[in-house]
Amino acid sequence: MNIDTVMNKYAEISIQTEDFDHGYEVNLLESDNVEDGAVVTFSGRVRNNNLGLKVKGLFLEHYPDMTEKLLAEIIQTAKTRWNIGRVKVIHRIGQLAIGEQIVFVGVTSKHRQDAFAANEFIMDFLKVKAPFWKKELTELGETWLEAKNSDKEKAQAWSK
Amino acid sequence: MNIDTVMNKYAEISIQTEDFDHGYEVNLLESDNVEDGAVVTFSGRVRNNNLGLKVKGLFLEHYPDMTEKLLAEIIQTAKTRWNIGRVKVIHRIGQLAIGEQIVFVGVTSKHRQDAFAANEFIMDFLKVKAPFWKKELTELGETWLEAKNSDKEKAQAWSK
Amino acid sequence: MIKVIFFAALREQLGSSGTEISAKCASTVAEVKDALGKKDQGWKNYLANNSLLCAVNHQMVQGDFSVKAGDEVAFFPPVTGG
Amino acid sequence: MIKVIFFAALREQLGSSGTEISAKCASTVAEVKDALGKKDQGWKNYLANNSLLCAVNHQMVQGDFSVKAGDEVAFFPPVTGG
Repeated sequence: MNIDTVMNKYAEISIQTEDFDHGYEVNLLESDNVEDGAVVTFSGRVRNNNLGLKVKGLFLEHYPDMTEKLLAEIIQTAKTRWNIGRVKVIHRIGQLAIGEQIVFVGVTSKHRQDAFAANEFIMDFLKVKAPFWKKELTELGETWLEAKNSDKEKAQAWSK
Repeated sequence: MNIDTVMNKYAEISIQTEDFDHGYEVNLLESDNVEDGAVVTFSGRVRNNNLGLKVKGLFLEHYPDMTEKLLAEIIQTAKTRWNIGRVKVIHRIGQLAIGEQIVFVGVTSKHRQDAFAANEFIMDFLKVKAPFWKKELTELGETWLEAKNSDKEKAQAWSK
Repeated sequence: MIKVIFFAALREQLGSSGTEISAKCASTVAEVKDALGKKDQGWKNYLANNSLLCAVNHQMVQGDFSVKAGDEVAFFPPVTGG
Repeated sequence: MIKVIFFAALREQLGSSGTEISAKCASTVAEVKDALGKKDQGWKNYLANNSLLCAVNHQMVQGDFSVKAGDEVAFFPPVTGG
């Protein structure tokens, strides 16, 4: 399962089982784009522990079609709030081992403050809005992760 | 002139004439580091215009030894404020053409908020504290850039 | 017919990734849940979980949202991506 | 001797990347500036720029900071890196 939804030149969303190449994605964001001096990226990987439990791996499930729609809405909102250029969001699904990359968000802008804020905004809303679910494989067996209150609070803080 | 100051495994500063490889730097930050799930990077490049003037290139000068000292202090301050893992700062000097990379800041952390905040903090203080100077080559000739009030205000905002 | 789908922990609890119900059985999302619960006491218990979310045709909705034939109704736990 | 160095626009204005002055001529950063200005009216004017910054032995200091033989005193405009 590999769904590539190219929205347009300035915002691309990709939900994929395959790994991604961080440097390649940054080059793409920068290529043919000398207006934007700043690029901020976030990438998240599978940690080796969670809440004190040793983690062996993750399984990621999502709701096809709805995921892309939700992420596109989040990016559009970010574009109305900040003066940003290109945006790329990659989220992996399926079985992932410790240390593997899960998510990438890249944002370009003329001024760094916009790219920092928009990137964190996109991540904060991806966390609480985009229909992905993580099942953790720990030393005690498989568990679906619970949504965190701290994530909900971070997203809510943007509307203050 | 190529000065590599390896502080330790968890914070490295490099002032260099050579270009750098964004993907390689992210891999280094992540290698042998499965504790930190989050990596935030900032990279800045030479824009094709500034204050409405067409820019042809930049010349970057710095104060050797003092630069590394100042950057190390900024990173140490960030480490006392946020729970972050590894930090890498690269700043180029010498002659740079449009689109070339100038600066890279990469920060890892367990939780994304720390990496976002620390990265922006490091950039904001690098801008106002680290002894680098930019000379811009525009259609109207060469000009040393003036420090911006907006940068001073961004740095000051962190002490509020 | 109304297409009903389940994700993640709920999918595993129900032992089903989805089903269909007649549009005659339900006119709102809450009624879809009721109709599904009538089939099976286990389903009824799992669907009673207050934290469950619902989307109709890929849009997040509340329990009083109207549904009609041809709709895709999804139930799932709070999301945990990123 | 005290080593004095200049950077960026100031270096170009003075036409010099640095010089040395006797530690007998100055006991503070402000006196270093005065001593340099005595050599040349042009230098005096450029060094009078209030926005200039000063570092002694790689540490930012104010004009009343004491200097001694062997110190490295740097004058430069506000920084513009990043």
